[in-house]
Amino acid sequence: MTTASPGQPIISIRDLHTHFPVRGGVVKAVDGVSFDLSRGKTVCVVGESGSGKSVTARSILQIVDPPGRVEKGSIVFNRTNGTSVDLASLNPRGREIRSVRGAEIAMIFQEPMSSLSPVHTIGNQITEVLTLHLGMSKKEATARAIELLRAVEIPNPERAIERYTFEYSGGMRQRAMIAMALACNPQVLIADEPTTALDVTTQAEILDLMKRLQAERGMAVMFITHDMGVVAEIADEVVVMYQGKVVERGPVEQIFHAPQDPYTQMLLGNVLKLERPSQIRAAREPVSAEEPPLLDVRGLKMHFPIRKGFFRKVVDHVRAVDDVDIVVRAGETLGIVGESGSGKTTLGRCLLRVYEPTAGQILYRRPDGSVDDVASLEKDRLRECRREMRMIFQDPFASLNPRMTVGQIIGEPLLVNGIAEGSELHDRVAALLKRVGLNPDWAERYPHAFSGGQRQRIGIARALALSPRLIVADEATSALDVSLRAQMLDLMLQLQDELKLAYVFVSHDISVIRYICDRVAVMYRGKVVETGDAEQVCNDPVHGYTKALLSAVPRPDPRERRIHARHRYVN
Amino acid sequence: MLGFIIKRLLWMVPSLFAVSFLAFVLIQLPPGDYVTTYIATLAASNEIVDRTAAAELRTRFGLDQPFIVQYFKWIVGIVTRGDFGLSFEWQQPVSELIWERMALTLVVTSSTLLMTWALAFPIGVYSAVRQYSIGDYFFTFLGFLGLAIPSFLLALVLMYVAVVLFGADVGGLFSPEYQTAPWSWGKVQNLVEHLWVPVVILATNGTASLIRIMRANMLDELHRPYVTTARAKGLSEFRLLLKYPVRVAINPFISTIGWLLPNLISGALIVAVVLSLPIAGPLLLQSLMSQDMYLAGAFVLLMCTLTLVGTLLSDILLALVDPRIRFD
Amino acid sequence: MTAKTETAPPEQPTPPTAASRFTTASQWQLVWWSFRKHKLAMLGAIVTLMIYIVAAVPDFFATTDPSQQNARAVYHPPQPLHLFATLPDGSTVFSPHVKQMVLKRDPVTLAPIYTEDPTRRIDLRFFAEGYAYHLFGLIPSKTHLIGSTDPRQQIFFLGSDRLGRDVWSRIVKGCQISMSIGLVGVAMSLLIGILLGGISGYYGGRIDFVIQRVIEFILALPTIPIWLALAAALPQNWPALLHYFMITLILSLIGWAQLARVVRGRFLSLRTEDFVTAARLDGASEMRIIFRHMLPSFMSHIVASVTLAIPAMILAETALSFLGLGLQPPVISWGVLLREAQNIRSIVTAPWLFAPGAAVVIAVLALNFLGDGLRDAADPYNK
Amino acid sequence: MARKRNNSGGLKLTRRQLMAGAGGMAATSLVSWSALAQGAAKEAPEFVQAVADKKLPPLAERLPKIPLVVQPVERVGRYGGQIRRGLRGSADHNGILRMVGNQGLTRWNLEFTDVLPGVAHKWDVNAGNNEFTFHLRPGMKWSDGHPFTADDIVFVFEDCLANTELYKSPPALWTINGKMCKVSKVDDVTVKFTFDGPYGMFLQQMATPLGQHPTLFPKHYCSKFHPKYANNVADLAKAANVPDWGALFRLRCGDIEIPSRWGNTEKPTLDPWTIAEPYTGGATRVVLKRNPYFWQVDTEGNQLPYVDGITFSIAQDVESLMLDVVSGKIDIQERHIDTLQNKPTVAQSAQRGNYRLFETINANSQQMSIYPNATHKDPALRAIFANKDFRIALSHAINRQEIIDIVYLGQSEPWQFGPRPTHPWYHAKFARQYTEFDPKKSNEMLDKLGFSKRDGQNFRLRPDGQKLFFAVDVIPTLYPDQVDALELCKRHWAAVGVDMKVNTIERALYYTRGDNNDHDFAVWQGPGGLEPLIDARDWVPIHPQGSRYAIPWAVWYSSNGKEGAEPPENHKRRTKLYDEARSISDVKRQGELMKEILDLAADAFDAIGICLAPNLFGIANNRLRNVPAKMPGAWSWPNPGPSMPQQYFFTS
Repeated sequence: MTTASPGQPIISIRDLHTHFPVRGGVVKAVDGVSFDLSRGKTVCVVGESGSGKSVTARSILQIVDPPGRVEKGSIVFNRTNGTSVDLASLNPRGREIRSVRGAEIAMIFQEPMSSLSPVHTIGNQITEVLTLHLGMSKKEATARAIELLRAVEIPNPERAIERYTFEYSGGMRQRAMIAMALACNPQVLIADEPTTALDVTTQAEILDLMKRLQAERGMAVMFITHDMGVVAEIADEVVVMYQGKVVERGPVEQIFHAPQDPYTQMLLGNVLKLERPSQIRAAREPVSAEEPPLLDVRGLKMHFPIRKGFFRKVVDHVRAVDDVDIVVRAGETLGIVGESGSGKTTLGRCLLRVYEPTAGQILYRRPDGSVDDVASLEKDRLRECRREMRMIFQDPFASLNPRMTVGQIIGEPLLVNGIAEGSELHDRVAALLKRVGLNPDWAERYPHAFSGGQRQRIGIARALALSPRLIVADEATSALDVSLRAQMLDLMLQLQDELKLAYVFVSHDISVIRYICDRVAVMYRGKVVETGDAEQVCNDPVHGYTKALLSAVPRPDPRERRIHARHRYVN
Repeated sequence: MLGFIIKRLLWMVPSLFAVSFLAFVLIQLPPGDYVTTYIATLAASNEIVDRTAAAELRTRFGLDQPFIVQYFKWIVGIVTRGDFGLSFEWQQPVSELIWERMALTLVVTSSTLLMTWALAFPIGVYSAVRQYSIGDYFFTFLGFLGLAIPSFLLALVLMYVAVVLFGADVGGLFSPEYQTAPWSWGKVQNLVEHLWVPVVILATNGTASLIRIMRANMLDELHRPYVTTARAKGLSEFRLLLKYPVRVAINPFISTIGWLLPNLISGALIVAVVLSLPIAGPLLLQSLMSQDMYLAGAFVLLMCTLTLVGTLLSDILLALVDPRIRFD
Repeated sequence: MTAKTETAPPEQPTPPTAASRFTTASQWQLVWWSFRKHKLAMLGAIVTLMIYIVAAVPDFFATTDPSQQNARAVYHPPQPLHLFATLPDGSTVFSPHVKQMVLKRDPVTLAPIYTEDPTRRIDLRFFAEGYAYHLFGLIPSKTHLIGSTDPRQQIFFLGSDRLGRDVWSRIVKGCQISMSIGLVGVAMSLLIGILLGGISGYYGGRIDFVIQRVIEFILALPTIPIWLALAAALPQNWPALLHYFMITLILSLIGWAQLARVVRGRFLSLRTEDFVTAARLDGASEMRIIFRHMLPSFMSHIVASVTLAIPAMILAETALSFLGLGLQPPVISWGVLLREAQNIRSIVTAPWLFAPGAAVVIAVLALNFLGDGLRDAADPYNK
Repeated sequence: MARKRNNSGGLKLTRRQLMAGAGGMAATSLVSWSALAQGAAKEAPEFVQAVADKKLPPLAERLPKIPLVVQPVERVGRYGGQIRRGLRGSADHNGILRMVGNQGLTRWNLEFTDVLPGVAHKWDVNAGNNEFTFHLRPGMKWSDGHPFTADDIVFVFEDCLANTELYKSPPALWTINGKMCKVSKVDDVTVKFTFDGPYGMFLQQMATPLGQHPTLFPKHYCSKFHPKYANNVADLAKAANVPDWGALFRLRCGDIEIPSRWGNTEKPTLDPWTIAEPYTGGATRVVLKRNPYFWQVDTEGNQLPYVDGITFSIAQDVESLMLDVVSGKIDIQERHIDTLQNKPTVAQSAQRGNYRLFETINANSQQMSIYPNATHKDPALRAIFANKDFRIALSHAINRQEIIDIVYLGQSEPWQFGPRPTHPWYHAKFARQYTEFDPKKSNEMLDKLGFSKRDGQNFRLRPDGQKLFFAVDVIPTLYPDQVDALELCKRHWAAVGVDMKVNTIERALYYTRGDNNDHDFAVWQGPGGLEPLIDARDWVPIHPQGSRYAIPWAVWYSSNGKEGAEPPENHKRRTKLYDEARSISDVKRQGELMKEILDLAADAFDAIGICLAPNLFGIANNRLRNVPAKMPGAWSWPNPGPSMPQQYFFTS
């Protein structure tokens, strides 16, 4: 579509500084960043949270949230017609930058739900751009909007434009966002983690779509992500950021196969580490299948009633967990994998009877060999069982009471179960902190003084406090950056070795499952569609859904681009 | 949606019965009855009601009957004949008395409402957008000040200042020559001239709290991702604010419109008493004070009905403006 | 599942910006630190504190017995406090005093006319001896913050009312009732609100349904007629203290239903928080979960909404008093004082009688600023 | 007010002039009409035009043959202008009554000492003092031009007051010995009232507001709502949305003291002005316009009233009325604003508001009567309160001068009870005894009474060990000055070791407590200063609501000994003397009886007084003339009505 001189970058960022003045100092979110975007090419900006990649993207359009502002540097935008403008020098509220936004440079965001207005129809939000920049009449704009929705493969676009954001599914919302961004045929598309909030299969579809549209329109794409797999899948060039600075940039091939910077190397190392089963696990004796199961779940159902009307009558049920059988043996790790809404988290919580299961048995073998059905236990007996079955939560922030010290949090189970108090409690808490790799002196601190990874360690220490036999880990590493993820998993494996723990590991992340689990159960719409040895399920899945799931996961290797050729599961 | 509305309407029937009974009990609670207060009122100007006359009044008003009989008669009258009874004090049908005052009540309260909104929305938005600016501090301070001054105090002082220093004609809503004149341009103008004092006083308080709410709502919405999205589209700041965050921040207000309905009657009560406004509030107050049972009962019942209808109306309105609720 | 954005940099022993005390700072310390940055709120806090000190020991701040009438000082205008006196030799010394004023009555209009007597002044001193009172109702004392050196000489910083009672002393005394009525009223609505809201929110289900309907019903009742009816229905021969308590209860009727809704909402959302689930899995009892884990989480919000509810109570008391239904003289509250000033007579002849209005405005402003600041600082973790 | 009357007395009313101080007397006389008729009778300009247009009959046809000739207070006035006056938010119908509704068969003179001809131009009374024959003015007309005759009066009594559907029992004023008077028509202009027994005060009662029934209901109009004359009353009631014909009748024709009297523009009256904009629940003002058939003329033959009309603005709050007054938006007002405390404010604004102050002579005797309940339910307290020495001790403990200086702006004198000093029946002992401030004496007496022991707070203890304590009921919203005065009393009594609580209560409760005899002490204004025989509650225990020192005794009296408690000899004797004085009309004899009553009352010392009720004030616009500089203020003399507002006029 465009025929500009190929040599000249469309956007050229030089020595960009974006600062956030805060009380008592300045946060240099972007600290001297330089790179170029070229027509028809995809540049992936990669980095962990807080690296400044998102602020860089927003700096281009001058839409950094206050009090942030572009302090220094230039962002030269070279148009196809030969004119250039330094976007960094424009007034952020001025007419000039506004005529660039949405028309020549468009942007899409991470959370399509919250990034779209909840009270306007999708059509309204798309036509708005058209009338604003292209001066179209309402009618023309509507026709064009339908066309756009069709282009992003939204079925029945005539009706879809009348719908509201919340009526769309996650993937559809992101498509609508893309349609909105493409409305004025922009020359540059900035995508800020557009697939992070999506399931892998949906992510694959969106990546496909973007790739196709880019090819059709010859846009320059700046793609921000923390996922090295996605980078490998789509990038032409990669910019690696760390603490506001570009640590390395280059063609994708070079970054993945000949990284220069130690940070890039570390990042890739961590990613690649998770591509294989854990070393620790590999060194272990396999758990015998003959051993009596620690946990034997039979026919477990968890149905949530859907109530409607004034009298809250139950009209239907959400079958979150629907007739699930799983077995966990002492010392082994069972992975439960699935996409959002598959019921895996509900299943994990049912095991400890956080929810009251609708039907089924959860047979738990006590150390003395007796078997209790957790699903129907009396209060006191349940309490005893819960001492042996513990839980680690996904969100390291929400799962720790911010109003209690770390010592109190870890000591709580010991205290309320009458196991220890006073100085004994203090000593045991110190020991637990040490065990999870934290300084025992930190017991007096509050959770807000700790980083995410440290908090997750505190969560583990709390789970360990009662010397459990089984731990249900619900997405225990999803909230962590990739560099921390492997550390955390290694810690858990170490503890498993030392304490003969069994884990039920709930995750959506195949690489994490592969890394830590002995066996895997794949869940889809409340049912377990496939169970088996981790190696077997991850490498040679049987069920169609598992195949689709696995093939949609992008591999962190630009030489193995495969999403396009992925397996598609149609139920 | 229709089923929902019908169900809510049906639910209102027992509620109204309960409320009407409660209203009746409340009005009967204070010691004495209408005749006692009537005697006491006249005694204030050394006027004397004969003892037998008092007894006769009680019989005539049915005050010598048991409470439950009085209630029963009243409610049967309402249900079967739409008859709310006779005001003891005025010997006029209650409904007539209430309706007489409704038109001006609506004028005062709705212009107050309009003024409140017209002031509070822009200021609230401004305060939020320019958080911690001089203007924000100024309006915040002004807002709190408006909340802090008892309205009756403001009314009295403002009235005195207007009358004595500016020679304004404040008591009431019309100049004498327009009191009973038919509606004309002159009369409307005259009304507007009189209206500003009560409206300013009444709006002061409401505006102050509304600014605070609007500001808080806006601050919640201003940093939402969808605002950034809109900004990335190239919308001007003004259009952007108006179309997105303001639109969402306004929803909580729409849900309070229903709550304003009963306020139409009782909202301006205290100020109306001070300023001698011929609206419903003072009549309500007077009927409660003099235990003019049927009049007070009708007022309370009317207000409860308005509350219930208003709540329903709010829910419907909210569903209309907020698709998230409509499709829930 | 989504990857949440993480604010803290990875794996550092402590966040680099945090001072070491930050790491062991409890919720209240964090609230305090965040609150401290609010200049207006700090001012509000200081003024509120001062007002409550005055409310605690009003007699110490009063210059005259607030019920003491004085035939020779009816509608006495305010006497400004002079801190320095000029000696005959022209030098100036520190000597707090006020100018004495003499009353004459206009024979026709009956209006009191005060003329300053330049030759006579009333010397003042700090911690002067004055009328006897009981500190906190227990400790007998005669000491007052400031007073005339000659106890027989009355001084009127803010003038006097129609009976020659000192307005300043009455404001100070009224402070006690008005400020405590807010506090007690809010405490009562808090009690009911937390109890019912808590039960409703924590247990949910049928109890929740019933309580919700009750709350809706109460919110549907129009406030003013109910106030009026209840206030008028109070047996008037009750002792003043009981009467005061009942008025407070009536005022708290406004607050509790709203508060119960807030508490319920908080409980509902907290019930599903991970850390509450964790506590349950730890084996903590229901009571412990509520009081150790859930309640502290919204205590600061409650404190903030309570602070914002007190001024509403104070204003409600004045409104009720205006309608003649609140407290009655000889009880002294700001509402009672304002009701006495609430006439053209005062505006024309004794505008200083509106000083209690200023006291109300100051107290309400201070509490609002304080509450606003507290609300902003209430959740130090969600920044 | 009427009680049992059973004595007969003389016929002729010859009271002396009681109030020498009252200014500009409006002497009205029966000047021969023929003398005036010769001069061209003058009427308001609006009527001149109407007559010319044949819309109105000529003046001579509108006036009765013998009109009432009014002597203006200052001078003959001119026509024109609208009087502006204020009403309070509600239940203020009597505010209109006082201004315009005083057209009884008889009327008061300005001094409140004698009755003068009103609607009746003369009357005869028989020797038995129970037959009263009134001669109406021939040719007199209602405000719609319909003749006013004896039939109208007969209609009022036979069809209205005697109708049990309309009046459960006839008003007490018209009954003697439980029987209503018989009213018969002698001829068109003569009507005779016959009572079951002698009625010495009848002519005076006819001049009070409650005595105006005979002129209230025009037969030709009100019979339209009476089932005896109209058979469609049920339909009319339904159409008017009222339950029965009784309610309809009251709605259309009103009654003496109900708002609807002023709510019907169609109802004909005999008043100087008639309703143009009615007094209803929704009204913001009431407007009255000149009655073209008004039956009074001035000394030059000009038909009254001078002023075109009256506009009553309705203020919801007394303060906005005050504001109207001080800003000059009111032409004449005393009602609601006349408290002494308001006087400085009103006086100071006189120039700005362009008005002057006039004085109203307080008809009350005592500004604040403190009634100890001598019939208290608790025997111990009853014994204490009934002890005269205890009451004397309390009286001596009060520093009356201080109360007068602070609360009453120095405008009064220490006082107990009885007719005011200007009244011929003034009783020095009853009025002045025990008023000296003498705490020493008080202490001695209390010690002697057995209250010598004191508690930790220096309060006296009763012999049974309880604190000497009582509560005094007072209505703060009605008489705020009394709360202030009581606060001072509290301090004075505390100084002699007596503890008292100022029990501020709501007015309805005050009445309820009184009816149940629940009060320890109560305070009220002491009436009867100018009409000691009409309102004698403070010296004779006859008023079951007002004689608060012994309500059961008053109930005993009013129920003829069936209910209540029998009073002691002293009190019984007083009621007997009172009954006698009421039945006769010989003023001299009345005075003798009264002296005996007051001697006994002074001896008993039932209640404690503070000070003589001070004179009050009103304002009149400087342009409004013929307003007396001084007039009585009472309900029996419903000021300013008897000063004849119809002869007020505006200077140009």
